[in-house]
Amino acid sequence: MSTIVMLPDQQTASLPKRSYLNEEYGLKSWLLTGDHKRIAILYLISITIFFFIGGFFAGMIRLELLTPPSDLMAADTYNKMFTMHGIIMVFLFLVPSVPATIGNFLIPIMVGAKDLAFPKINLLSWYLYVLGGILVLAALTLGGVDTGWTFTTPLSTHYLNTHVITAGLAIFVAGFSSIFTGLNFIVTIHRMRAPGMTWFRLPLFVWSHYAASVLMVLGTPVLAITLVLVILERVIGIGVFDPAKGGDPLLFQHLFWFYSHPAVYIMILPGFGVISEVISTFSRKRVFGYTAVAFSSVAIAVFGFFVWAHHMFIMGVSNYSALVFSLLTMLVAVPSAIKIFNWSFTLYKGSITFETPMLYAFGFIGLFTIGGLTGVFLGSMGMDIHLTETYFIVAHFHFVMVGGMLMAFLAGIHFWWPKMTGRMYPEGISKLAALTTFIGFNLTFFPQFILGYLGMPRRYAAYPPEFQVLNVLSTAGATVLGVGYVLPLLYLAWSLKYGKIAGSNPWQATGLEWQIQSPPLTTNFVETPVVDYEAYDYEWLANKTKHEVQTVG
Amino acid sequence: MSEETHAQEILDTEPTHHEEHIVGPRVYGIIFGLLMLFTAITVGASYIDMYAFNAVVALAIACIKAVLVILFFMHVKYSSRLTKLTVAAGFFTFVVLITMTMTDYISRAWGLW
Amino acid sequence: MHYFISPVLWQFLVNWLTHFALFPPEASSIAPYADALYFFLILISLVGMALVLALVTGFSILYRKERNPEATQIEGSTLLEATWTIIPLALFMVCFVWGALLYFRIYNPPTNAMNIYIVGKQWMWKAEHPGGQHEINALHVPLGRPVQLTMISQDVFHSYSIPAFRVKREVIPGRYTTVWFTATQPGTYHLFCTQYCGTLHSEMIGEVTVMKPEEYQAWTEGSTSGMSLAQNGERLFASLGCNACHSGNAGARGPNLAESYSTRVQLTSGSYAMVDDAFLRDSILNPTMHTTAGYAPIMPTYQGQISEEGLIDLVEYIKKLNTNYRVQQTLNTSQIQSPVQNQAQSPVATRVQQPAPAAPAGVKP
Amino acid sequence: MDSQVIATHPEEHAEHEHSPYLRHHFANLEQQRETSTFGMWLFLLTEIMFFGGLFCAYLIYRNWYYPAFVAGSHQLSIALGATNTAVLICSSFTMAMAVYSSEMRWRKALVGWLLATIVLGGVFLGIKAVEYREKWEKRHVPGLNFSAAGFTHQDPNYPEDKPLAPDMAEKTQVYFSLYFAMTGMHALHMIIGVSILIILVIRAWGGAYTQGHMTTVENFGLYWHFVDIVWIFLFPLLYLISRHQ
Ligand code: HEA
Ligand code: HEA
Ligand code: HEC
Ligand code: CUA
Ligand SMILES: [Cu+2]
Repeated sequence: MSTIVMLPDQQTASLPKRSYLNEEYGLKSWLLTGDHKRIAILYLISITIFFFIGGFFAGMIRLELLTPPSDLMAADTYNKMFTMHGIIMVFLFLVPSVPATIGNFLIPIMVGAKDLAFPKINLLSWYLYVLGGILVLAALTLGGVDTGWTFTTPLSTHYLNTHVITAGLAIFVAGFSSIFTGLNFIVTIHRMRAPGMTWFRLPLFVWSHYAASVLMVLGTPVLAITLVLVILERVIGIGVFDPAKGGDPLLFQHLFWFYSHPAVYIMILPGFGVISEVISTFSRKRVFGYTAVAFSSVAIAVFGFFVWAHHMFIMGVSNYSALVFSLLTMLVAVPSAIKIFNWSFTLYKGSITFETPMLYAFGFIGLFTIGGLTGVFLGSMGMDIHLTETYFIVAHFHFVMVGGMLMAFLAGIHFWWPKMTGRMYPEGISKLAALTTFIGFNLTFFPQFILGYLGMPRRYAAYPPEFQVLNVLSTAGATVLGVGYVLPLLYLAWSLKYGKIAGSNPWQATGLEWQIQSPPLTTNFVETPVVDYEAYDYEWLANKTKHEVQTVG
Repeated sequence: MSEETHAQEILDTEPTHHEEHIVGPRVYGIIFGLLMLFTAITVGASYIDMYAFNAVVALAIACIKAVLVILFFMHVKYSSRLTKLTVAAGFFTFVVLITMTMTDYISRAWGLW
Repeated sequence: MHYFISPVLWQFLVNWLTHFALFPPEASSIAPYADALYFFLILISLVGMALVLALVTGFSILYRKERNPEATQIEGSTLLEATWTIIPLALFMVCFVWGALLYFRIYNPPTNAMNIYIVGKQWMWKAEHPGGQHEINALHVPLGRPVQLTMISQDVFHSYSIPAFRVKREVIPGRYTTVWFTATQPGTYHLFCTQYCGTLHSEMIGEVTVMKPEEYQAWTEGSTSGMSLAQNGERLFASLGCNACHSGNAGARGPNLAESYSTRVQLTSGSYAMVDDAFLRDSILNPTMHTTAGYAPIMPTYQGQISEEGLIDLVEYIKKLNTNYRVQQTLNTSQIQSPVQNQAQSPVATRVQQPAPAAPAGVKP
Repeated sequence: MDSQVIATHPEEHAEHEHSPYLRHHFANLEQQRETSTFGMWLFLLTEIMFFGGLFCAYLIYRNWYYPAFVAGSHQLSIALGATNTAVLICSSFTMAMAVYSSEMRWRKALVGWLLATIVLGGVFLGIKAVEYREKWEKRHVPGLNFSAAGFTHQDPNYPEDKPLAPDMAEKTQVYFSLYFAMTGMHALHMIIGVSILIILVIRAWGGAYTQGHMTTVENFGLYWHFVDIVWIFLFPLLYLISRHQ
């Protein structure tokens, strides 16, 4: 069966007269909107701002580490730098990155609904995010925080006189924003599916967001209460984590990582969803083993709750307990492997093209595999003793978070940019940007694996001179990487006005979102769609297009 | 409109769809009485020396009370499978938190290091 | 890995990697084990990576649009999927078992290890040798002898890390943690604090010096403070009035502490506890947490009255009550006469009336 | 479906039977109701985990410092605690009845039951305040004015309680930290609940929730019962530790 499709003629296409973008005008129509698409755009703008703020701190970190002594800034300034970098990047950028922007925009459309189940709560969630962001900035301008993003007690509760409480509140508030997003997604996916949209017709993007939402809803409250306890301990000195009063500081670690390990899957699962869509579209093939990919997301979500103590192997947890957690860590790595291989085999007998989203997706596969496999190094308890708290970890999590999720985010932004704005991004320069980030990324973070094995500790403002060569490489890479991230900002902004008109389905993709105009109407669909085909059914699409060409053309 | 009815059909086959069930004052009254009774029992039980079982009994009674509230006051008994699953998922994760943390605290003294 | 390759090749490989600074020196008996696992992990990662790369690039070339304009739809393949579930699972299980073995090796000190105490505080490392040598941000250890570090923090979490030995352990407030190693290469190595502990975290560093046994002997003799830890402890024991109850006499209100170390005592709860360093420390600070069977919980708490160093002295003293510690300690300290040395033959029993020396080192002001 | 075709189609609602409560993005009221109830349940799920962290901490320290927990628990007034439990159960009953009245579309009854719930909630908070004040006077507030002195010698009010050794007495601070954290969080939920109830009463008086659309009352009921359940656990865990000793 042929799946060749004709692209609609781009030159003659014009932007639709009505869309969610021009339904209403004025700042108020944006700030009080209930439309999930507008909220997605609000999120997109705000997380971009915070990404660049976080990126600025990354730049300062790398500049300081150019030379061994702490000469550019004092040690406490450096500590504030990486703390702000970690907090902003994790809580204000990566956690909401794909779900709150792309997910927010697409999940209702993908399930065939007019909006998320609770539009007001969706808006509230954005306001909470902004409030959290403002609190972080307040902590920053008041003088900064230097706890590290992990808030280790008793350091954070008794030994620092920086703005720990403000930062704690910020994360508390931002956490609720993430809870509400997750809650909204779950309800929407359960209750708002269009007729005929059965669970196994859902795009994998929806599945992975479902899994991530479960983690948000069940994990984040534990972080919230932990932060409340930290704040109470700091403000009035109750004795829950304070060893001097009989508390156990390790309990803080347990509670913190009970959230923060699942949080790393909150950060990666939506990215998995993006990759499934992109790979399928550009190889024009159904994702190989749809069910396996869908269920591996769910498996990651469930088992993600059982492995948190692998962050505490050397911290004095019982050795036997460590054993159990290490074993489960190995188990939770398997579903990720399944996904990687399923994506690889999706290419098999496809008809592959290499547009920018696809390049980012390839980058994702390579870098996430490295990051994930080094996660297995860390999960192997004996090895973790040597590697923990060194640059090996820094490299590991940047490979999964930046090489993985950030690449996926960029893939997704490029992929759905035509849908969100109605215009194409410029293909040539965006390919260049993708390549730049890939090269810059490897140059920045690969040397850190070696540094880590050599023993260079993380969170060090000054380091022994023999580590300099690798650090210089890393800083050089970061500069390239920075350029790679500024480029999309520029050309995507440019394309808003000058980009080619995209038409409703520029990629000839099968998802419901591609069957409506771009940018979509405020109500997404003219009438409730009735779904009678599987996800990624390119034959259905080919027939449909033929049909359309006959009747419309 | 045919499309509309089609939609309706599919919605209706959703397994989680259910008829509204109104719980009356009689049931509420009975549950209320039971809850009060169990409160009295749990206070009384705490004055009896049952060695390690005091805590077990207290928690068991609390669980029974909670289940009564959940099933009847919160109508879970008459709710969809989805609601039941949701409640179960919450308690499951809670149990994971407790038990997995306990694996550490219980086994810390094992061995000799 | 060094079991499989010839020793010469192994040496070459290690030297080459060290020379290019891709690889820290292997200076402890654990290091080769850790590196072996590291190489194994790298190996499977390379295999996995190569596989994924081969698949992705191979398919990209074979099935690019120009070559394959028409995609063939495939549902999936249970057999293939099972394969790539089971093979990684099996490999990961190997990583788990291997890692677990290594972990227990690193965190299970041999019984004949010599003990050194480490106290971490913002932002320095204090090492206390049983012979009374004190070091700051440094550690001297003999070559070829198992050394156990018993560590505690005075304030926040720190982490004691010696990359060349491939060992590391968190140093926690309120609880002893231990780690051990046997140094195999003389030399000076980095000592890092690897848990973020506040402003000067990156300056909480030092040097570990591995010395040949003779040099080490000379060093211990040259740098003694004159009083072994146990001697300090003895003075503290007297000045804090411990011997009022722990006199060792039959009618004493507290249990006899001599010979108690490394035994199992029964607690009032009926369970047994091993008397180790942690138990001794805890008994002094939180006596009611595990009351010894047969005794009333009358022992006062010394929480807040003794510094961590003082506690270490006491622990060391009670430990040495096993034997005639004076004989032993002469092996570690030089022959300097200490004031208390000739005061009593039986270490515990007789010194109840001895006037307390003015503010011994370990007591908090 | 190509863009031109879509753009000329205005939004059409004509064929839906239209209820004033139906939000535009739902197909029908049934879907809307189920959706908000499910959302409420998910929110309660997060609440379970929120209190879950506290319960986890409680469990660990109770095992570690059992005597201190016993002594701390004996300082609480069982009469006040039991009364409060009863008050809260009553309020759950009145809340359930309010939902029932809403289902039956009895406006006055709904307002009455809601008011009863508010009163009971207020009584609970009042009693809680009395208890907190007593804690303050006894110097049992960790961090602010805590003193373990009361636990190291015989308390004439509790003749059966043996005094604790000083180190264990200090650990009562952990007990009271958890006591205040747990009951404080619970009280906070009560305060939020009562505030919402006040709004509900005003609206109900105006005739809302008794014309077939009572999801809000129902969902609030779920919240209120959940808060009740938390207390059902807090009561034995905090007040009833080994009263026989
Ligand atoms: C997006 C975020 C993300 C993701 C997805 C992961 C994924 C994983 N992480 Fe990572 N991790 C972090 C973010 C993330 N991590 C962060 C931020 C930290 C540090 C926090 C801090 O301290 O500041 C951290 C720290 C961290 C530690 C603690 C280290 C320490 O502090 O001592 C550990 C230990 O086990 C670990 C393990 C793992 C494992 C096993 C996975 C697995 O899920 C990975 C699974 C994936 C694969 C395994 C790759 C695919 C597999 C194949 C292609 C198969 C190959 C084929 C063969 C082998 C044949 N991580
Ligand atoms: C989403 C998560 C995320 C992202 C995207 C990044 C992105 C980057 N990170 Fe970050 N990182 C973390 C999460 C993340 N990081 C976390 C959680 C920690 C741990 C914190 C802790 O220990 O508490 C950490 C810690 C961390 C460290 C270790 C600090 C230490 O332990 O001492 C380093 C060091 O190299 C580093 C570097 C970088 C670099 C070079 C980038 C680059 O990818 C960023 C590139 C982007 C830009 C450069 C911005 C764009 C350009 C401009 C705005 C123009 C101006 C440019 C310059 C001034 C150069 N990060
Ligand atoms: C008022 C009397 C008293 C004083 C003073 C006292 N102890 Fe004790 N100690 C006891 C009693 C009684 C026990 C047994 C009950 C218990 O474990 O609490 C005990 C138990 C111990 C144990 C555990 C013994 C075992 O092996 O079972 C150690 C160790 C100990 N004491 C050390 C000290 C030290 C060190 C000091 C001084 C700093 C000290 N004690 C002061 C009464 C005392
Ligand atoms: Cu001590 Cu870092
Ligand atoms: Cu983790």
